[in-house]
Amino acid sequence: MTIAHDDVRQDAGPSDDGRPAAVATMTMAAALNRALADAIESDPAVVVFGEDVGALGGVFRITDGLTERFGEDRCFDTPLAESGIVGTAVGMAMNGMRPVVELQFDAFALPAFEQIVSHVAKMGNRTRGAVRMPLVIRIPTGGGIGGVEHHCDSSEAYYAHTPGLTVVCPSTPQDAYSLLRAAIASPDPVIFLEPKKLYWSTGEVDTSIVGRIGSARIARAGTDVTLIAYGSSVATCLEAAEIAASEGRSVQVIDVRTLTPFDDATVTAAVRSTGRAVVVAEAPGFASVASEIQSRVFERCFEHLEAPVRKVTGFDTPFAPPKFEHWYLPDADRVLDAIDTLHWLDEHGDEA
Amino acid sequence: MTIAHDDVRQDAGPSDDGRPAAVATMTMAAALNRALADAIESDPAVVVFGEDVGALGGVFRITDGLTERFGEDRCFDTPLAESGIVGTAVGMAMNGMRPVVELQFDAFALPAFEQIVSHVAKMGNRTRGAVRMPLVIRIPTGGGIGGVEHHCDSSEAYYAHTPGLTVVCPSTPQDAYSLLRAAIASPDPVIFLEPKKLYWSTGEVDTSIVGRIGSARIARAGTDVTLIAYGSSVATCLEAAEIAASEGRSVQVIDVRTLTPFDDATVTAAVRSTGRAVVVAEAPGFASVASEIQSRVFERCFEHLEAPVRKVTGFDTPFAPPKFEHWYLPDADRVLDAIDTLHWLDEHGDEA
Amino acid sequence: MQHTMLQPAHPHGPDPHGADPRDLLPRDEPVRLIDEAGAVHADEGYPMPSADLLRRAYRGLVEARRINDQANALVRQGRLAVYPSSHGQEACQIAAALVLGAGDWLFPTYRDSVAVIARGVSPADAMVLLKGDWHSGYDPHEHHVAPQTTPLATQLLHAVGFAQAAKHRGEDTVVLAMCGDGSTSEGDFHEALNFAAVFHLPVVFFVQNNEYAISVPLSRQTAAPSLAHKAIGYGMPGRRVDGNDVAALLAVLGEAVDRARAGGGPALIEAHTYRMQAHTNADDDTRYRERAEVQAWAERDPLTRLRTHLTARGLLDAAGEQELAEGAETIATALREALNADADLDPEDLFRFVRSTRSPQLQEQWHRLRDELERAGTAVEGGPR
Amino acid sequence: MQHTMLQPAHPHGPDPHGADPRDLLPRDEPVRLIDEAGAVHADEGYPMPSADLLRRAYRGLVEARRINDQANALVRQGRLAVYPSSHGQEACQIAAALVLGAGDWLFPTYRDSVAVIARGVSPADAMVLLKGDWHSGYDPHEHHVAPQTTPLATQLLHAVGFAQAAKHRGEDTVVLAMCGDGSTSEGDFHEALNFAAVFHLPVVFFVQNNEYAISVPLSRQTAAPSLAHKAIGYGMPGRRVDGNDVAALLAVLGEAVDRARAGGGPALIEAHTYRMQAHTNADDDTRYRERAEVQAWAERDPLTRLRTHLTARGLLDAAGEQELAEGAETIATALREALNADADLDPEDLFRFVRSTRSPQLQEQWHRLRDELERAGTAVEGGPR
Ligand SMILES: Cc1ncc(C[n+]2csc(CCOP(=O)(O)OP(=O)(O)O)c2C)c(N)n1
Ligand SMILES: Cc1ncc(C[n+]2csc(CCOP(=O)(O)OP(=O)(O)O)c2C)c(N)n1
Ligand SMILES: [Mg+2]
Ligand SMILES: [Mg+2]
Repeated sequence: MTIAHDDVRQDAGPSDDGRPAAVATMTMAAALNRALADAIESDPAVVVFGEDVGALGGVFRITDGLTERFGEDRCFDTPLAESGIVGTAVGMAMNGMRPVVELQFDAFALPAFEQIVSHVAKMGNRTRGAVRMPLVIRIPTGGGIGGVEHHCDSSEAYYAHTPGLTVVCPSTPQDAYSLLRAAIASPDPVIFLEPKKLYWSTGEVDTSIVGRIGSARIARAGTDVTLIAYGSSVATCLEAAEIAASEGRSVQVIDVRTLTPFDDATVTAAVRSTGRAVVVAEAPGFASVASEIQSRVFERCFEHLEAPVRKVTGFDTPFAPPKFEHWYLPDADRVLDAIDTLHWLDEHGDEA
Repeated sequence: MTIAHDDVRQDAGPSDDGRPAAVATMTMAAALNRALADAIESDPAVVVFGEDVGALGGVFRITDGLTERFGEDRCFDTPLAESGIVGTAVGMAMNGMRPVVELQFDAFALPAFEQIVSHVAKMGNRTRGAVRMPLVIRIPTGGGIGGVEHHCDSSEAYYAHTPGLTVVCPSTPQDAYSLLRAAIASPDPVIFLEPKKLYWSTGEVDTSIVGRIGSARIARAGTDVTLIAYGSSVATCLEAAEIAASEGRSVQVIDVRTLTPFDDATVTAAVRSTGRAVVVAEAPGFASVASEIQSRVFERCFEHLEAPVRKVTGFDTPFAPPKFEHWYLPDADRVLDAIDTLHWLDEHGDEA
Repeated sequence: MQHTMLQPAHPHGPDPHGADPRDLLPRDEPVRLIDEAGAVHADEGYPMPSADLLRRAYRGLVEARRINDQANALVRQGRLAVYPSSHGQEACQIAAALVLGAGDWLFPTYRDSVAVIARGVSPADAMVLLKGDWHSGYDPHEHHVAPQTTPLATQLLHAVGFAQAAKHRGEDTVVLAMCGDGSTSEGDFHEALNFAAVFHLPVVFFVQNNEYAISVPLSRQTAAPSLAHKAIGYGMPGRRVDGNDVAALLAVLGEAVDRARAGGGPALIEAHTYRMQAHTNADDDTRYRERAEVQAWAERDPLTRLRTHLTARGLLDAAGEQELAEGAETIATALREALNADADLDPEDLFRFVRSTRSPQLQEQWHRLRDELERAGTAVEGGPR
Repeated sequence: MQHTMLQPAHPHGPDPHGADPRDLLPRDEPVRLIDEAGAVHADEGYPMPSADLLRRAYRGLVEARRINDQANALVRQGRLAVYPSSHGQEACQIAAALVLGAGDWLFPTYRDSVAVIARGVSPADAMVLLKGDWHSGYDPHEHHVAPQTTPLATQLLHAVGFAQAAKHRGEDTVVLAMCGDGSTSEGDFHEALNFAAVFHLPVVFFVQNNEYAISVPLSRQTAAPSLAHKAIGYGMPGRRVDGNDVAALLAVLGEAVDRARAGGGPALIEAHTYRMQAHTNADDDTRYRERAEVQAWAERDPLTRLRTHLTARGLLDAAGEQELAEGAETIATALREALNADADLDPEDLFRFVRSTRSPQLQEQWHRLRDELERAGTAVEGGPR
């Protein structure tokens, strides 16, 4: 696993096998659970709440054991009302707490949309910084788990378009841990999108690494074309890169990690170095984060581009029913098809 | 006023002065009011409701006189609850009505966001077309009227990103009339965004013209550069074009009119003809409709572009307080500045 | 003047007029007509439903239980993606379906598949959502059943709007809208009841209080004396009923439906019942409730109670039982067979229904998918996967 | 067992325990301590506030009225963009401010500028929003007053969360959250009251029922016997009070605050009052209400009533009146002068507060604006426009 240069490792001392004591292999779900526990432990202002986060430990078990370990005071169930969850989190943040709330699925975050857009995002600006909103809204996001309607949407565009919100979407257990810790520590409100499909993926996690919001990660080096993705699509891109490599094409993969603020520096430098780019994301493409990345890359790399920047996204349709999911979701083949359109020249310099 | 070739004029017979009988000069507000009245009159399934749309005639008087003229049955006030307004409209649409609801400002549409995204947009697809959603959600949009917080937002990106919704935003009284009639007649749900700033602008309206959803309009012919805009920004672009003309630059202006479905054909042809483009919109730029248009134009016109496509949008900040509005809103100068960056060549073919 | 000052200046909905608002409050005890031992529990306000209706209800309960069991089995066999069972709540499901006339409408949730089926939708069509073949498998207009809704409480508003349209046209449709105890905490619950009351619409709100919202117990949803106590805040009557007593449910829901049809406006009915199984197969209810609690409710099973009652009254015998069981088995077999067959899925369906006319963008996207599938040598028609 | 069946299985909030839930209902008549003629209207449940408190309240009313008048004048002069006046509702405004202790918090709406000022915010700072210089003009932590909120009912949830944090830390803060009659129809109203009751929090919900939501009369908001009847649906007490009787308001709100501080949980108080002027200066109230109705309420003016009462009791004389009027005039003058001065506005403020650290994107956008202003020769510091 590549760890971005600019994440800060806090020295936890080496363990017997030479690895830092804080390193262990775990699932993304476990990494998130660990991040919540560590945050609760290290800051008395942190409280975790939402629907079913207590005794049940969350429908995805991300809050498993927190109530048992830290008590109802620090992790508790609320009435079933998402605007209520986010609205009370706003009030708690006004009064010195750092609420971390869970909304069960993208579609079930929507009842809280007014609170998020009109207050979570704006309170700091409204009060000239006198009242900051150090709160985190965790939302399991995306498809790939065969879920029925309303359980597989990708709604990052709604949040990324809203000024004042930080939007984070990790793709590795390490980033899940480090960025959730960073999100909870942030004085600004963070929409923390957890790709459901990756909950059970595993990787090494060094809990001494503190994530830095706003920095993309080079997930794979490459020289011919740059793939830009986040969340579950990073794995799709890595798979495509692997196949492409076997066909002699060197594919670079950027994991955006933080959607807003966006890391233009890393992305622009990457695309300038290869001259070709494809943006990959699950969400419908129209007016999406993928469109934003595409247009940014176009504008900033125009002189360096050998071909139009392409994007591979979900269709502009409601998310597919379970049995249609494989047709809907971008996969490595679709990414490779897009790469193939990027005006490749043959050995004579003619377009292939 | 330019009327797009593909709007259909229904013959209303000429009047004394040779103009069709149905033509009159009126404000956009009056045109909208007229469209509502004509729709109520011509289709017993049409009902208008919302907050203050009855006796008051709406906070912008768009529903003025409708209750008096057609009775409480056809135009009525509801309790103060936006999710309730949209949610009941969904039920009415399921049961043979064509509800036209008013939500008072963009920010006050947000409580209805779940109903809009999870039901209005999806019901037709969910039921394999068995239950269509012939409803219209009217929202006065945008700034430029010195309104306080929550009264000047532009939220088209939220709707345009949502598959299943049609999003319309007129810039002339004629289109306000024709497109609102078309929206009400549409079997699909339409988010109808009315630029508040243009409510009192005037123009000729021919009520025999039936609008066509999904078609852009060439608002001004030009050969050097294409400006692409909708709603209040069309006027800004026309103003910039006028100034540019006086400086010898021929500027084409496209009024997008329908954000989704998007009229790629008109926009692509336009930009290919000039080789340069700027997209203009009031909303914050990140992951916006302007970004979408920018990326579409980039991708479809790549080989024809002399310079990167630029966009001029609102900042990625909450909408400005009234006294800051003039700094926030895109104006003709800002559009002209953007045009100036488009790699113009001097008479020697060097970049100017 | 004094009057205007002390009371809201404007006439309120027709209902509480003059009458004592306290009549809108539920009784202290839920209505019950058959006790847990199957004996008659007479009630002045609510007559016992006819023997015929009780027999029809019993058939419904037997079929309902069998459908719940079959669906659970289909989940285990991987033929259904998920199933939110109404095991234990079958009396509510069947009563909801039986109290409505043919022209009336039902607005169900994900948990109400049995009520949907009892209204006439075929079990296989009702399961399309849970099988994953599409988001909904029936034409709502055919059986007057709205699509089963997942976003909690949102369907209550659809029910209200539906009733409003019917009233607008002078039709006498009654709408029965279902939700769970947890859903009463959502803003849409509040807005729906309020709109229905203000516009005096024929909507019966039927809350199946099964004590849990996934893992969250009722005590985390409300501090009110009961959920039915919310009704007075909207100016409609609130009633509580034993949710495992189908006779009481038929009586109380039936009265609310009659009242609504007669122009009496909406009502809120809370049924006290219990979800005997986990929230869905994906849930683990041992994490949040004691087995003893579940066991105690098993002893109040709605089927057993009605069976005892009917048998005692001589309205049911072993032969009758046998016949009902066979009928239920036929339904289960048909469901099993339907779900064992793979549907012929067409990828183009992804684009067909999004809008009534396909946009150029959607057409372009479909063509890209079609080309992709052709390149991959997949039959475009799809087929089982 | 029987018990579990008939009542929710889980203990409800501590409040209705054992007690008769009907105690949560409001009385038929709103509480009143001074009648419209200024005479004492004794009430067993609520003692008359002390003479000293009534005198403080009267000073508040005089200042409140003067501030409302001044703000209206400033709108006409173009110094304020808009002003939602609380003329006629001043008793509610002043009582809300007076019942709170220094450590308590107020969560006001756009209409509650006078309450905000009565809590200590300077009139000029309170008007920053309405003048258009920024979205809010005071530091909430300085005077324990949340920003005045426009999206209806949303602030009620903030108030609840605020109280929850205080309770979490064992502080005895009480939170008073204000809203209008129309706002009670919003989903957030429901969710806020429910959260407060379930978590048993020290929040007093104070509804100023002024009969209208812009143009929409109360009869379109609810069919309930009163708005206070909603309280029982959450398991908290609901109370009605004469909203033009500051003595009754002080007594009823004061009791709710004391009860909340003592751990008694939340309460819902409905004050019956009237908005004497249009919704804002942008509104035309002749479109939706009769002048006679407005006139009738003018006769119940909260100032006049208290003045009559205090004068009759010898607690106020002409000299005292004169002194109060002069004090109010000083405040009005200061407000006028503050608003006549143009604020020094800095365009960079648009970017300063969006995030605690400016993002590269925001910095880039600011630089573009700065360059633009420099090119245009405008001083970057801005200045009045
Ligand atoms: C708006 C929304 N939030 C959250 C969910 C996730 N969810 C599905 S069922 C459920 C519990 C519902 O409880 P209740 O209303 O009591 O119904 P029951 O499942 O007990 O029948 C939750 C939280 C949802 N479907 N919709
Ligand atoms: C969510 C939301 N919807 C609509 C509006 C527009 N609006 C502003 S004030 C108002 C009426 C509010 O009435 P009420 O709650 O009775 O308060 P009052 O103005 O009478 O004090 C409306 C509809 C809003 N501010 N917020
Ligand atoms: Mg339940
Ligand atoms: Mg009001």
